[in-house]
Amino acid sequence: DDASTFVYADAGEPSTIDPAKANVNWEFTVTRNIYDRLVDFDLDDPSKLLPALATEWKQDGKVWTFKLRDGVTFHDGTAFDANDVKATLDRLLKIGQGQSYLVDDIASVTVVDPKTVKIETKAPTVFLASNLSRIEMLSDEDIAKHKDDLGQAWFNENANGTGPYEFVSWTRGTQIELKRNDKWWGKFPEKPFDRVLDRFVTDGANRARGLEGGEFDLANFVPLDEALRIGTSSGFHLVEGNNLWAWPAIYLNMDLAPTNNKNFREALVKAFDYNAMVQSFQGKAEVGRGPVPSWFPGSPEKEEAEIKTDLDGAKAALAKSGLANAKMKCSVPAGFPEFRFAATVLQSSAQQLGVTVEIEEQPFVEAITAIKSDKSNCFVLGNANLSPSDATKFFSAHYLKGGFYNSGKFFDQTLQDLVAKLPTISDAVERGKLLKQAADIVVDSHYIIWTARPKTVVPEPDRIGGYRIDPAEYINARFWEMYSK
Amino acid sequence: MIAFLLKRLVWGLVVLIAVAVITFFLSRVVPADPAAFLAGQNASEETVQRIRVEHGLDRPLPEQFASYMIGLAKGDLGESIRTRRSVSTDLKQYLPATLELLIVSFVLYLAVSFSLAVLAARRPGGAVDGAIRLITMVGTGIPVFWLGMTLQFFFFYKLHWLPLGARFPIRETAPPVVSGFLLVDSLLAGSLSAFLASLKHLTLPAATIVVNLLAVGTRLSRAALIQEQSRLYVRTARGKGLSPNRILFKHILRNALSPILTATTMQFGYMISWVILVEVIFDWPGIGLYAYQSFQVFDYSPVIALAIVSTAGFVIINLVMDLLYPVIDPRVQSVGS
Amino acid sequence: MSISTQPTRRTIARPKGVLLPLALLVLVILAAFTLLPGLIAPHDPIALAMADRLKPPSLTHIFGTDEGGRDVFSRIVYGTRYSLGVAIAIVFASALFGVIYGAVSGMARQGIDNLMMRIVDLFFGFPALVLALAVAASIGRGLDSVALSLAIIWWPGYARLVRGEVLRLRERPHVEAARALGVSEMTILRRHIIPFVVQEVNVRVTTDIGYALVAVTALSFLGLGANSPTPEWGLLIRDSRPYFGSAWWYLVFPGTMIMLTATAFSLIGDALASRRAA
Amino acid sequence: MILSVRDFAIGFQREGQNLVAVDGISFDVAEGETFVIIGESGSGKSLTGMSIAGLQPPTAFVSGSIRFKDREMLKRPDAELRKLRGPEIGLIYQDPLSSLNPVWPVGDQIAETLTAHGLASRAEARKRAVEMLERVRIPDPRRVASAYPHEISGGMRQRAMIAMALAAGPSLLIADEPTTALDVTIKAQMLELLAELKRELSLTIILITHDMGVVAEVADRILVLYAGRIAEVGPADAIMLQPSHPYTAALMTSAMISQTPAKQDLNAIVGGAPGLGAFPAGCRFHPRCPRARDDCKAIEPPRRKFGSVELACHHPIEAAMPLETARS
Amino acid sequence: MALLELDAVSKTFSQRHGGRAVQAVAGVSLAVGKGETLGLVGESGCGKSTLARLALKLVDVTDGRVRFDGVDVTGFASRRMLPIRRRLQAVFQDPLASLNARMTIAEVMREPFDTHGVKLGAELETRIRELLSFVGLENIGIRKLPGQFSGGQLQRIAIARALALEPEIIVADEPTSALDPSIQAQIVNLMLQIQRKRGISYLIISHDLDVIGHVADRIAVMYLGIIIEQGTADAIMQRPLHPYTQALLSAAPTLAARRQVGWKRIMLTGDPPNPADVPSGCRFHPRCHLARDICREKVPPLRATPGTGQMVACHLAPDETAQAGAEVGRARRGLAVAS
Ligand SMILES: Nc1ncnc2c1ncn2[C@@H]1O[C@H](COP(=O)(O)OP(=O)(O)OP(=O)(O)O)[C@@H](O)[C@H]1O
Ligand SMILES: Nc1ncnc2c1ncn2[C@@H]1O[C@H](COP(=O)(O)OP(=O)(O)OP(=O)(O)O)[C@@H](O)[C@H]1O
Ligand SMILES: [Mg+2]
Ligand SMILES: [Mg+2]
Repeated sequence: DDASTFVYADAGEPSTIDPAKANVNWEFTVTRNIYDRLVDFDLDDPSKLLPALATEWKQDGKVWTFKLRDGVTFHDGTAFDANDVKATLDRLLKIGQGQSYLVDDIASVTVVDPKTVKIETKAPTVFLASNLSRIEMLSDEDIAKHKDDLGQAWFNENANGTGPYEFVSWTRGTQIELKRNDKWWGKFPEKPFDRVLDRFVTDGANRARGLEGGEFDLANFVPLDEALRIGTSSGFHLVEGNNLWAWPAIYLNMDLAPTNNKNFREALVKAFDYNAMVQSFQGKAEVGRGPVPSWFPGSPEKEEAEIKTDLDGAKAALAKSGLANAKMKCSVPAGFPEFRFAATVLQSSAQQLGVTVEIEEQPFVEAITAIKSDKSNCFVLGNANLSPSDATKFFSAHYLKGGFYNSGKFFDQTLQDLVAKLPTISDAVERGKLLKQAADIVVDSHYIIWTARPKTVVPEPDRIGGYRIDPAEYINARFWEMYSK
Repeated sequence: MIAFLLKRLVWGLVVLIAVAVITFFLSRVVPADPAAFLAGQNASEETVQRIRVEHGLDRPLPEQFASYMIGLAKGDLGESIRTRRSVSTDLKQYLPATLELLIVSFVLYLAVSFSLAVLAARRPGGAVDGAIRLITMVGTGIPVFWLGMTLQFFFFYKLHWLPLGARFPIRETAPPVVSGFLLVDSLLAGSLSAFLASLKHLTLPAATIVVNLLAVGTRLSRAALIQEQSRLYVRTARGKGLSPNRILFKHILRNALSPILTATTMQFGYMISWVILVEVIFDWPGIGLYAYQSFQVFDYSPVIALAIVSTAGFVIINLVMDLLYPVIDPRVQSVGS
Repeated sequence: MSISTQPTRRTIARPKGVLLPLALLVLVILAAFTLLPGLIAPHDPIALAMADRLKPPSLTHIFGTDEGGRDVFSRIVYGTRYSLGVAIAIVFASALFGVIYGAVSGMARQGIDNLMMRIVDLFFGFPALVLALAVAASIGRGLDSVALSLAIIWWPGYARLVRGEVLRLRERPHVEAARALGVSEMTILRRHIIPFVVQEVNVRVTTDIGYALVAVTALSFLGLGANSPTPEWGLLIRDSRPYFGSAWWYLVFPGTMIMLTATAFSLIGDALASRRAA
Repeated sequence: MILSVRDFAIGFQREGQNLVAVDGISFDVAEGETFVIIGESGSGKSLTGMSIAGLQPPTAFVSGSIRFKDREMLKRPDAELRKLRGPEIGLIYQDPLSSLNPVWPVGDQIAETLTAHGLASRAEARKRAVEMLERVRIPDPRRVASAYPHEISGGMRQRAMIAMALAAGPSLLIADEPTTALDVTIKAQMLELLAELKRELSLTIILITHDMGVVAEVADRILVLYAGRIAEVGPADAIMLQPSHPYTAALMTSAMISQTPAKQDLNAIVGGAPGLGAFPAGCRFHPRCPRARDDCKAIEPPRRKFGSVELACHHPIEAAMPLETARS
Repeated sequence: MALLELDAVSKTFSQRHGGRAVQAVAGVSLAVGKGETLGLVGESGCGKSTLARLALKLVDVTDGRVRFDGVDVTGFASRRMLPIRRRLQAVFQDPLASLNARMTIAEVMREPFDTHGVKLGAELETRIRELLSFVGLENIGIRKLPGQFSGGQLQRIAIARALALEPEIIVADEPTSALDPSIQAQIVNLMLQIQRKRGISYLIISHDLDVIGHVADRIAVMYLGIIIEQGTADAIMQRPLHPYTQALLSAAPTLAARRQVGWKRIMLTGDPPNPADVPSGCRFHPRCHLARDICREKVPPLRATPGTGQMVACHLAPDETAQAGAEVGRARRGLAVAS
């Protein structure tokens, strides 16, 4: 029974397993495996969409039509149909949390027949199907049964999906247990795991040590040094890949002195020791050239200029800014050594310019509140975008007014307009051009220091296989693809 | 007696209210927004605001305080934003784990520190005493968190003798929850192997807590025993021709109990503090870890609840100790100060 | 008359004989670390040297290097100032406040004394670290707030000690004698009570520095204390945690340093106590 | 002779120096007598008394010989000495409150003397304890037996101490300042009690005190210690009424306040007793002695017989000194 | 007019934790005249020290008045007491404990001058040396700490300090009881010399009848918070009238008594009573061999006996006690006892 149990060391305990509210990685660990989505995408080429609960789809201006798969049932035995899709999307938009931002351009959802659903968007968007690859489908009966609070209480700790794994139990503080769904419509590999234990192991060092000691089969957020060491030790192999998350990007506060000075920001960007960062990732990283990584569909990255440490340029820029001996404060969310290290590098680079950087490590909420309320000049965070191919969602979170991650309060009207226009353009080449324009605006503003863009490395024990890195989501296991050897 | 008990209970209540008031206001001074956490990273400002209203976070502080205190009086410890459950429900879940750890550590501490102190006090200034003194002194200086990590490193990572953390082997099924104490529940379920497994998981966290307590406790107990040894009644006992062992065990020990008890009460306070660190390091699913994780996202209620619960524990321990003094020492009429 | 030089029972040399000089040596070393870190530390504690990342102990880096290639030994040397400095500051501040508070309480009328002691009792009713956590969190992170929060939970111990001593000393014949002489209460407190109290407090202060050090580093470890790249010892341990599997030295040395320091202060406190008892 | 002490010395090591507190004393105690050791504080009275029972401080050096009932006490393992304490030698001290175990009922503490030596079963020992309390004239002994030391008065406590010392039927009672902490009225009761018990149980008593009144009342023979040496030893009457050693004489006269006319200067010894380690050369009393000459400063006076007493003095008082200047 | 006068003073201590209140002193009147020595004797716990502290105004009376040189100082605050304190000094029982262990002898000795604003400047040391040699301590190291001196020396230092401001009266609470007998005599002599040279008054408290009998002009005997007998030293020592005084006198063994064959002391039965639980009627009745019904019921007033001027609080004195008193007095002095 041991071999058929898969133990996953997750970095935290879900606060909810409601797909409409799930926010963080360890919540998705559960929802992604219990529920299915209308479409899937190829992890190796995110622009390529794959059928899932929907077998066909097409866009016609503002209207998208999805044909649904036959014979799919929920874990409780009820059948999946178009009503479920409508109820799910309506509920999601009403709650307005979690991943709802990915589909917030939906105007209405119409059930055409049990196997066909029509979705109308506020404006034409080419990205809808791609973004729906992140939206989990619930059962309309469950929603109806708990309609008082939109099922918020119930879905928080219960689950009934159509997905490869069924929810068994949640032992608070310890683990969530799942079991394999034999009746799943999809295909399991040769020796799939019958039972999955999603353990909550908040301490990164403990995750690493447990993985190495064989207590866990896989772990997320293993500190890089440990991941490389474990992954190259005997009995393990390394799985490498790209993803959007976890590049330490330093956001500079556009409102608070001294970072409100563009020349000053330029000085910081130029002084930054990119090499140190790459070295800290033991060479498994490259230096970014702009907001959109090269492997992202339509990325203009290759055409962008390289960003390099240029101390002379930095000094010149600093001279232009007229801010000698400036002091600034940098907030870092606690628990991410790479982010902290990026700030340390900034500190030591800035020192060469005579600029003092004070680093303050705080819990995430406190750290982001600090910069947003102008108590801090900079903030270190990875990028976040759950959409595998829609850069506009990414831009709006990071660079548009009011975006959650736009912590330094960047604002540029041209960029705002560009981002609004992007989804309406169906020609990929044309979109690429606009994307470059948008990227250039961000680069030129020196709003961000892209410190390094590391590869994601995950040590996988040789006794198991099937793990792949999701480019849009940081280290999450698709349990249905995993198998024991 | 009754009056004394009543007085102590009222005082305990005052302490509890004070801790509730202090932690409430302290926690609200923090410049962080738990609603933003709850809403999620991509939520709109309206959503965040809606959540603030739902949780009463938009109301003025005195009003929040009033409703918190009213809830508290009814035994309602508020709601955890992080777990989206009522704190009381969570506590019911996490408290047994902590209590199990505390009780096991405490019993272990008492047994070992007492034996060591006796051993040391048999020959003050002797080699055994010297060794124990040195060990306890070093023990007091060991940072608990560091010790925990070091023990993990050796006993799990290097030697593979003991588990890394948690309360029970991951792949095995824990016995059904009756008391919440795994040691008890596994026995109730009639499973010796489960009992041993839980004991194994308890070993490192308990050892971590105990080493530090032990150091301080043994020092104090030893000092108490040695001080008692210079009392005149010991001379009398020797004059009666009693053997050193009899003098130590029949005369000195009983007299040294009161100071040892005082030290023990103090130790309990430390233990409650250390338990947070130990739970964090050993992924021990108790209230320490619960509160720490909540604290990380500025989820206030669990933190206040931890303060209240641990203070209540402390108050109760103090009360029990106060009641024990007269039993141990007939000179103490139960008139605590 | 000659006397046999054999004692009736053998007395064995107390360990203090060897340990006390060692403890004093540690103290001297710590003082040197605090006052002249630049002379002792072979490397810059802050500047990154990525080429030397996570190197095990060697002749150039006797305690190895950290994730930024910085010399762990140098970081420990510079960190003395922060860790030990804050611990000392906490204990001194609490002792100072506690002495004043305790003295006032001990000399005051019973009603005021009662009230003042109730407040102290209140502090004893709380589990200390929990309170310190709450305080530190609300006034913001940093060594200064750790210092403040620990001082807040630390002073009541002194207040209680001092008040007890003052009450005890107040009844002592030499105080009664001074009073009969007409010496004013203030002078009695200053001249006939405080010097004896200070003697008690000194012992306590010395031992407490070790405890305070452990407490400061614990809070730093929980992320409430110093900020990177301050080489504060507790923070070093916190930072070392992700690299534990690959860089044991990074964890071992700062922890050992805390242990050594705290033990040294304990030993010296013990010696002071036994000297006072003698 | 029930006890015979020869060349007994006891000392301590302090800062590498050997400090001799009691320096080569010899005396005998006859069966049934009350032998009193007097001397100023620090003269070594308690050390001598305790050493007789084998209770010298563990850090002390000893030499010489102490024979109790023909058994050498000094070089004997503690386990054997323990068998004597209780059944053979009883001890009482001053300050009965702290000399009793505060957390045990008085009766149990008395009974323990018996049970620890295997002389009686628990129940029997308890009964005997009550009997002993009765014997030391405690009214309502049953109640007192179950009382804790702090619950009874000082006089009762000292009686209980005596009961405890005598419970196992020793023949020798060593009493180290048994009355010092007591009020005069209680002191009188205690002396009376001791005298009665001595008669009833045919005890030998070694009494240590510096209270001349007590000495006057009970002593058969007296040993005068000065700075760790014997000044004079002999029958009580000789020593008290016709002291030969200047120190003894001074002690006696300074204690005779009631014989001195009111408001007149008392016959006081000048200066104070030297402390351990500060003993002067020659006769140790010479700096305070009105009769001191040069030889006293240099030569240690040998022990010699002088009438009925033995003394160590170069220039003893020859004739009987009129001790009495009675007020008429 | 008396120098120090206590007029029906009482002191009640309330117990900390609601225990019964202790009336340590219950309506005591005493007066010490100029140049006079009043001796106060009594068993431990009878309230002697409390009385001394009341006289020194170290504690406040619960009831009654304290007068100094005719001035009612009962309600005086410490500031107003200051000039009085210059004339009223104290010596305590344990000389080592009553000197600050961390102050040198020089500091100890200058404290009275500093406290009372006496500026001596360069003369200070000469004055201190003078005082010390007056109490028989020539050439002692005044930079030493009290711990380096013997008990007798320390008591001399304490007396020298009390004399520094040339007081008119010294209240001495058991000034000799902590000392060795040979040293006691030295201190008694010293105190007598001081009185002869300076005409000072003493209130001397002791439980040692010998000492009190020797130094006092008048003696007051205290029992359980009240004065039960009072009179001239001669009268009290030679013809005590109260059974308790008689018991006290006969209980303390003297060298002289060794000679007295056939003499029986008056033994008190029982223990000193608990001040928190005062017996009815005559406070002494439970221990008195003469006690009868009236003693249990009625409190005997302290009244003068005709002739001697002795005051005694006993229903049966002097008629039934005079005879025994005289015998006790004779036995004490070593005179033959009529059998
Ligand atoms: N355990 C000890 N260690 C060192 N010195 C000691 C010890 N016990 C006694 N002494 C010293 O030996 C000397 C004699 O002590 P002892 O107790 O016999 O005196 P004493 O005559 O009984 O005096 P007192 O009347 O004060 O009881 C003293 O100077 C004392 O300081
Ligand atoms: N500060 C106080 N608080 C409470 N009770 C007190 C206090 N001082 C004295 N007493 C009580 O008052 C009574 C008389 O005490 P006091 O010290 O005056 O007696 P004393 O005659 O001097 O005795 P001793 O001979 O032992 O010195 C005792 O019962 C004592 O317990
Ligand atoms: Mg003695
Ligand atoms: Mg007194």
